Amino acid sequence: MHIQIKEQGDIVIFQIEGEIDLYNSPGLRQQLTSRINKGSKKILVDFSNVKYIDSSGLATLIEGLQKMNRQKGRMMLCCLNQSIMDIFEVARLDDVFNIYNTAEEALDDMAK
Amino acid sequence: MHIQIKEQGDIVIFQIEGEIDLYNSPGLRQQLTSRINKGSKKILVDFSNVKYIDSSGLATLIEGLQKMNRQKGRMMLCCLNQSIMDIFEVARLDDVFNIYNTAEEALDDMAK
Amino acid sequence: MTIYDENTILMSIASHPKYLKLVRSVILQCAMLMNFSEKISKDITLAVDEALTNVIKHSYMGCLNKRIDITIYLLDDRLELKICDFGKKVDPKTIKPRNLCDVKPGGLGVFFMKKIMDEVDYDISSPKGTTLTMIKYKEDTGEQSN
Amino acid sequence: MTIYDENTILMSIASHPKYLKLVRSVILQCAMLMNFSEKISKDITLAVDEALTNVIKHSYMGCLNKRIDITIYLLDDRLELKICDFGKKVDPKTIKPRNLCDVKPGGLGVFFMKKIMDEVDYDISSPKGTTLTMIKYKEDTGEQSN
Ligand SMILES: Nc1ncnc2c1ncn2[C@@H]1O[C@H](COP(=O)(O)OP(=O)(O)O)[C@@H](O)[C@H]1O
Ligand SMILES: Nc1ncnc2c1ncn2[C@@H]1O[C@H](COP(=O)(O)OP(=O)(O)O)[C@@H](O)[C@H]1O
Repeated sequence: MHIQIKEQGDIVIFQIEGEIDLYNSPGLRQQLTSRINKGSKKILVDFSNVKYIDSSGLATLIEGLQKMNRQKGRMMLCCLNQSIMDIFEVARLDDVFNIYNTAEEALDDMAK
Repeated sequence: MHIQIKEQGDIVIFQIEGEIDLYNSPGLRQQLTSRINKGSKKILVDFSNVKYIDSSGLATLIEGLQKMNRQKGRMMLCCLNQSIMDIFEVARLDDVFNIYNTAEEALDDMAK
Repeated sequence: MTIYDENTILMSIASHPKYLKLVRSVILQCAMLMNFSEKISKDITLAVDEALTNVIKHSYMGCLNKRIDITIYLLDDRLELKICDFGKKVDPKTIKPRNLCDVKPGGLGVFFMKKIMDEVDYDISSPKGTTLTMIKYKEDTGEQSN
Repeated sequence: MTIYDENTILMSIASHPKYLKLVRSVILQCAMLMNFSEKISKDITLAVDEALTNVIKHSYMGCLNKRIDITIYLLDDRLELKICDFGKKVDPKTIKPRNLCDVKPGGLGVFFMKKIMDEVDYDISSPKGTTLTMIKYKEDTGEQSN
């Protein structure tokens, strides 16, 4: 897994590449937490190049979401491929997260 | 590995998909032999979708080439990716086979 | 030349998360070899990943240099997987998924395993640790996996 | 909780060519985990494929249900692979690649193994079969592999 972080206005975009599992979810957690603690109020996690996620990756995202909610920020996800979307749906996380088909839609909505 | 066989005029085109190893080279051998025995004089093996080949695959191709040579036919290869080309070069088979970059070039040349 | 069961694969790895990806690729290919659909093959791979993750986290409490034995049986009617650890044992009854409505980090691994596989069985009768057996049948009605 | 070497992977498969692809994906990932380049990782994968192919063809003469043990050591300075079979033994001196100029089907497997790996050693001292050890060092001068 490799994370590239971009800023667009006040939105922090996490572009993740590869597979998110117990091996690398601690790295994702650390980078998310660091951005949240710095006070970021808008985070978009771009899944375009994420091929796999397991429950440790989901736990990391849920933790991030809950931290963001607590400080009245917003965390969004976009570009989940079908097999990853299936996993979110089965775990009923598709209602918990704001999930967008494209980065543009997410950015438009966050800019409001 | 999956083989699709097409005919274009008197040229028989083998479009191979996947990996050629000891598991499936016998299947390739059988199909090549069958076409050669039917009297095909021009065979093009298209590697566009071949991701891997080992020595059992190479042995199968050499056997096919030698059979074709014996009956004054021509066997050509095209569209080898770099890592497969490396294997041919290391084994000095790049001079043994007629290798073309594209199917068009091979077909043009065979049509002559 | 001892006979060896053509349908059995043994694998031993250390309890290091860096090996998860490698095991996933083995499981995915076993499932595909058995002609499970790509979707079901990916699901089975997730179930095994979750089982190994739990062994690392809960049986070995994060130690990286403990042994995990994985046995894969590619049978006519089912893919059967045994995952053996030699770590802390718990009463299998306490191994439960969380309630999906109670959203919090964690608690989804066992949920996925049970959702995906037809059988998930923990055996702590060995003096040394836990053996988890998971089975996915070939003729799946689709009921358990959807 | 027996200690298990974090850098060792054990794998046992039957001598069936259908498992070659699966072993290749394990080897490729081990090499990538060790930060070998993609090119060298693919080469190592080919060397292991050739070694297994030879065990199936020559030690087990095509029998599909014989045992092959593969041990992978992911060491600081090298990737070390041991491939054990329990089949027919031959004098290692007779295991030789063909002359490249003498083009014919076959005879390239050992050539690739020796070209790619830094060490290729057959041990027939065990009463039961042959153990092949292959080593690829991390700091490769590139001389052996190009
Ligand atoms: N291999 C195991 N050994 C001991 N306890 C386990 C094991 N697997 C799961 N458990 C227990 O079951 C619970 C649920 O597991 P799981 O759904 O994977 O969630 P998580 O691991 O995120 O807590 C764990 O919190 C743990 O208490
Ligand atoms: N594992 C093995 N056991 C016994 N003999 C072997 C083994 N590997 C290779 N050999 C011998 O070495 C020769 C060269 O092997 P190789 O280069 O792979 O070519 P091929 O297998 O195509 O003949 C073989 O023909 C065989 O006689």
